[in-house]
Order: sequence, then C-alpha cells, then structure tokens
Amino acid sequence: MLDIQIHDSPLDTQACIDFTSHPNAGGNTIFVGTVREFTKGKKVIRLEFESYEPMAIKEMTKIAEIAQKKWSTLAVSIHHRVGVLAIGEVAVVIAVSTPHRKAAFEACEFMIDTLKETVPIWKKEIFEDGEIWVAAHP
Amino acid sequence: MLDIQIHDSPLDTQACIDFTSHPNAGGNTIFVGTVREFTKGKKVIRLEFESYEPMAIKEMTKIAEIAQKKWSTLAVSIHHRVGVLAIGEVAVVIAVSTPHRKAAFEACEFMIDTLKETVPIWKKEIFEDGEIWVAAHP
Amino acid sequence: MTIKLVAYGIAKDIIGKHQVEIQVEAVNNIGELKEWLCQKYPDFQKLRSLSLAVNEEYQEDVFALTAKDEVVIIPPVSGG
Amino acid sequence: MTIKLVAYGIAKDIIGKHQVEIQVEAVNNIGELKEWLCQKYPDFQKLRSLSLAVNEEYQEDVFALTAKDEVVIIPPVSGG
Repeated sequence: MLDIQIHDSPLDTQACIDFTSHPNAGGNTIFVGTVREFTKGKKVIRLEFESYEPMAIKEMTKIAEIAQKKWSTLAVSIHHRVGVLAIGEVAVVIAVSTPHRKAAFEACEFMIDTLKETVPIWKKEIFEDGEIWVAAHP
Repeated sequence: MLDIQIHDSPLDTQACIDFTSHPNAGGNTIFVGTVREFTKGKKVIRLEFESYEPMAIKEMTKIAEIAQKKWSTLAVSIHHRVGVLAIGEVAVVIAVSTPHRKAAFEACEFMIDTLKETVPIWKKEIFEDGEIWVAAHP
Repeated sequence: MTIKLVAYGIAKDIIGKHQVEIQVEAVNNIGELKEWLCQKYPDFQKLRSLSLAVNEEYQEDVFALTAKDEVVIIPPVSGG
Repeated sequence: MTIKLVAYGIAKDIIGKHQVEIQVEAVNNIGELKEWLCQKYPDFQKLRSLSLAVNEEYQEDVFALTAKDEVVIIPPVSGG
C-alpha cells in the first residue's frame, strides 16, 4: 500500500502514520523533516520548495516500491511539501510499517536518503541579503 | 530535553513529535509501536500492560540519557501506555531529534530495542481461551 | 530477617499476590534471595530471566540486603 | 531540430525562463544536448550535477532525441 503525495499546504503527519498502521506491523517508523532556521550560521527567513511534480511523484513511488521489495513493507506514506515554508514547518514526512521493527528503520532511512538524491524537488533558502538554491553547487 | 511519560489513556503521537521538534534538527525520527491482532497465529482479543512505574520512568530516562550522550540528541520523547489496550492501539511512542539525520535513526532504534530489554513493563495477551504474559518463558 | 517483596507481571501470578512479607534466614544478598525464591516457588525457574530491584534499580547478586529493603521481583519484561 | 526545454530550480534562473524552444543542429542525444547547454549557458558547468529527463524519467547520455521530445533540465535536487 503506497500513499505518495505532494502538497502546497501544511503536511499532516498523523495522516501518514494512520495510513501505515497495519494489523501485522511490528513497528511503524516515521521520519519528519522540518525547515531549519540556520544554515552554515546564516539566518534563513523562509524557504521555497519547487517540484517537477509528475516526475517527483514517479520517483517517490519508485523509492517506495524498492523499499517494499527489499524490506517487505506493509505500507508506505511519503508526503512532500512545496511552496513557501516558514521556519519550523514540515517539509517531508515518510512513514513505513513492516512486520519486523528493524526493517522499518532501515526502509525509512533508505527512503529519505534516496529521496534527497533522486526526487526532482528543489529548495531555495531566502536570507535577509539574498537567496540560494540549496546544494546546487559543489 | 527529555519527556518521559507513562499513561493509562491513549498516547498522543503528535505531542511527542512536537516536543522533539527543534530548530537545529536535521531530522526527527519517530517509532510507533501498536498492538497486534495475531501472535503466532492466535487471535488476541485485548492486551494489558502493567508497569512498575517509578522504575520504568527511571529506566526510560536512562535510555534517553545514553542516547543523548552517544548521538547528541536534541530532544527525546518516550511515552508508554499501560492498562487495557484494544487491537491497533498505540503502546509506545519514541520520538527523537538530532542535528544529523542518520543519528536520529540510530538513536531511535537503540531506544526501542533497549526499552524492550530493560524497562519494567509487562504485556499480557488475552485470547479467547486464555492469556499469557508475553516473553515470560524461554 | 523480614523482607518485603513486591511482584509484577507473571511474578505476581506465581506468588499469588502483589506484595508479601517473607521471613528468611541465611539470605543476605540478592543472589541468595533469588535462590530462595526459586526453591519456594519453582515456577520462577521456568522463566526466561529473573531480576530483582531495590531502590528502583536492578541489583546484582552481591547486593547486600537489609531488613528495611523492599525488593521488587522483575520477571522478563515485554514493554514496547 | 526543435526541442522544447523545461527548466526547474536554478536551471530556470540560468536559462531565464521556465520553458523555451531551442533550435539545435548536431544534437542527437541527451549527452550532446548536455554539451550544447553547457556551451550555451556556461553556468551549467558550475553545478554539482546536471541531469535531463524525458517522459518523466532520467535519461542516459545515449538516449536518442527526436523533435517531439520535451526535455526537462534537472539541476541538483534538494528535497527532503
């Protein structure tokens, strides 16, 4: 069971947890990524996330399917936020349930690590004196 | 920052996530343990958790302190349910935030693994034809 | 000496009550109390493990007992 | 041939717009289009990586382009 969504309004962590609750689950692991106030000591005023949505959904689905194959996940929910975010807002939620606890941690970590490498979503940090597309340059 | 609680009413996962949200967090990892319907093929009707509360709080605090030392956790929230639980209800929530994402997964897994080994809380599974204290016998 | 025992989980079922005062001789430490318990209530021998706590802490076998101690019997835990 | 380019993130800033149609010669595959982009817009050379997608999939350098293709420029991603 997969639940892959992109939203331009605040994410609902509990909805992801509820989706992945499963009678055979030995554990339900959730990663919540929030927007940081400082990056390399510079104060961030706000952030903007932009996505190439159809491909982002496709890539997130691929990640969830790989996890399903490798860790026998019972359910996976990945919600990513786009648009303008204030400091402390949730950018991403990944929830996963598996029959055995250990697999839920491994699958969840794999999914957030891979999402950050492959999913076409871009984060712009806006400072008082400028802005930067995160990780664009070496 | 530690938030260690035992409740005899339903747990509030979002409260644990909120407690561990932190401006310097690179990630917030949450484990949610729910009560399973079947154990070794036998249908569970309900469960009862009993705790030696002052020592359980002490042991959970120790676990959180070890995690704090080893993984530089920013905040840890551990809530454990006691009393009578219906199938699908949440028995435990562990939330942790760390500066770096990987540490949050490691710390969260360490805490649930250790909690299951050392914290004086006991689970009784009630079946239609009997009951059993889980893991009491080899 | 008189020792106050407190039992949880399956230990409560084995002893038959949550709290009991026992009168023991030649029981000076945790290790000896465990042996006493296993002889008096053989069902303790069938458990996966048996720990005793004093002052809300697990105590090693060498921990010396005094008459004022409240000893809590901790059968195998199963929280989470 | 005429190729439709779609740009996101910093790629949009480099090209100056979200979508543009380009007229290219001697550009037959993804690898050649990357080279063309890096020559036409040298700022692409400064990026940590540069990928191109067709049909909502990352495509290798050998992927052959046809005039109907819409090519999406994927600069280094930073979601999560």
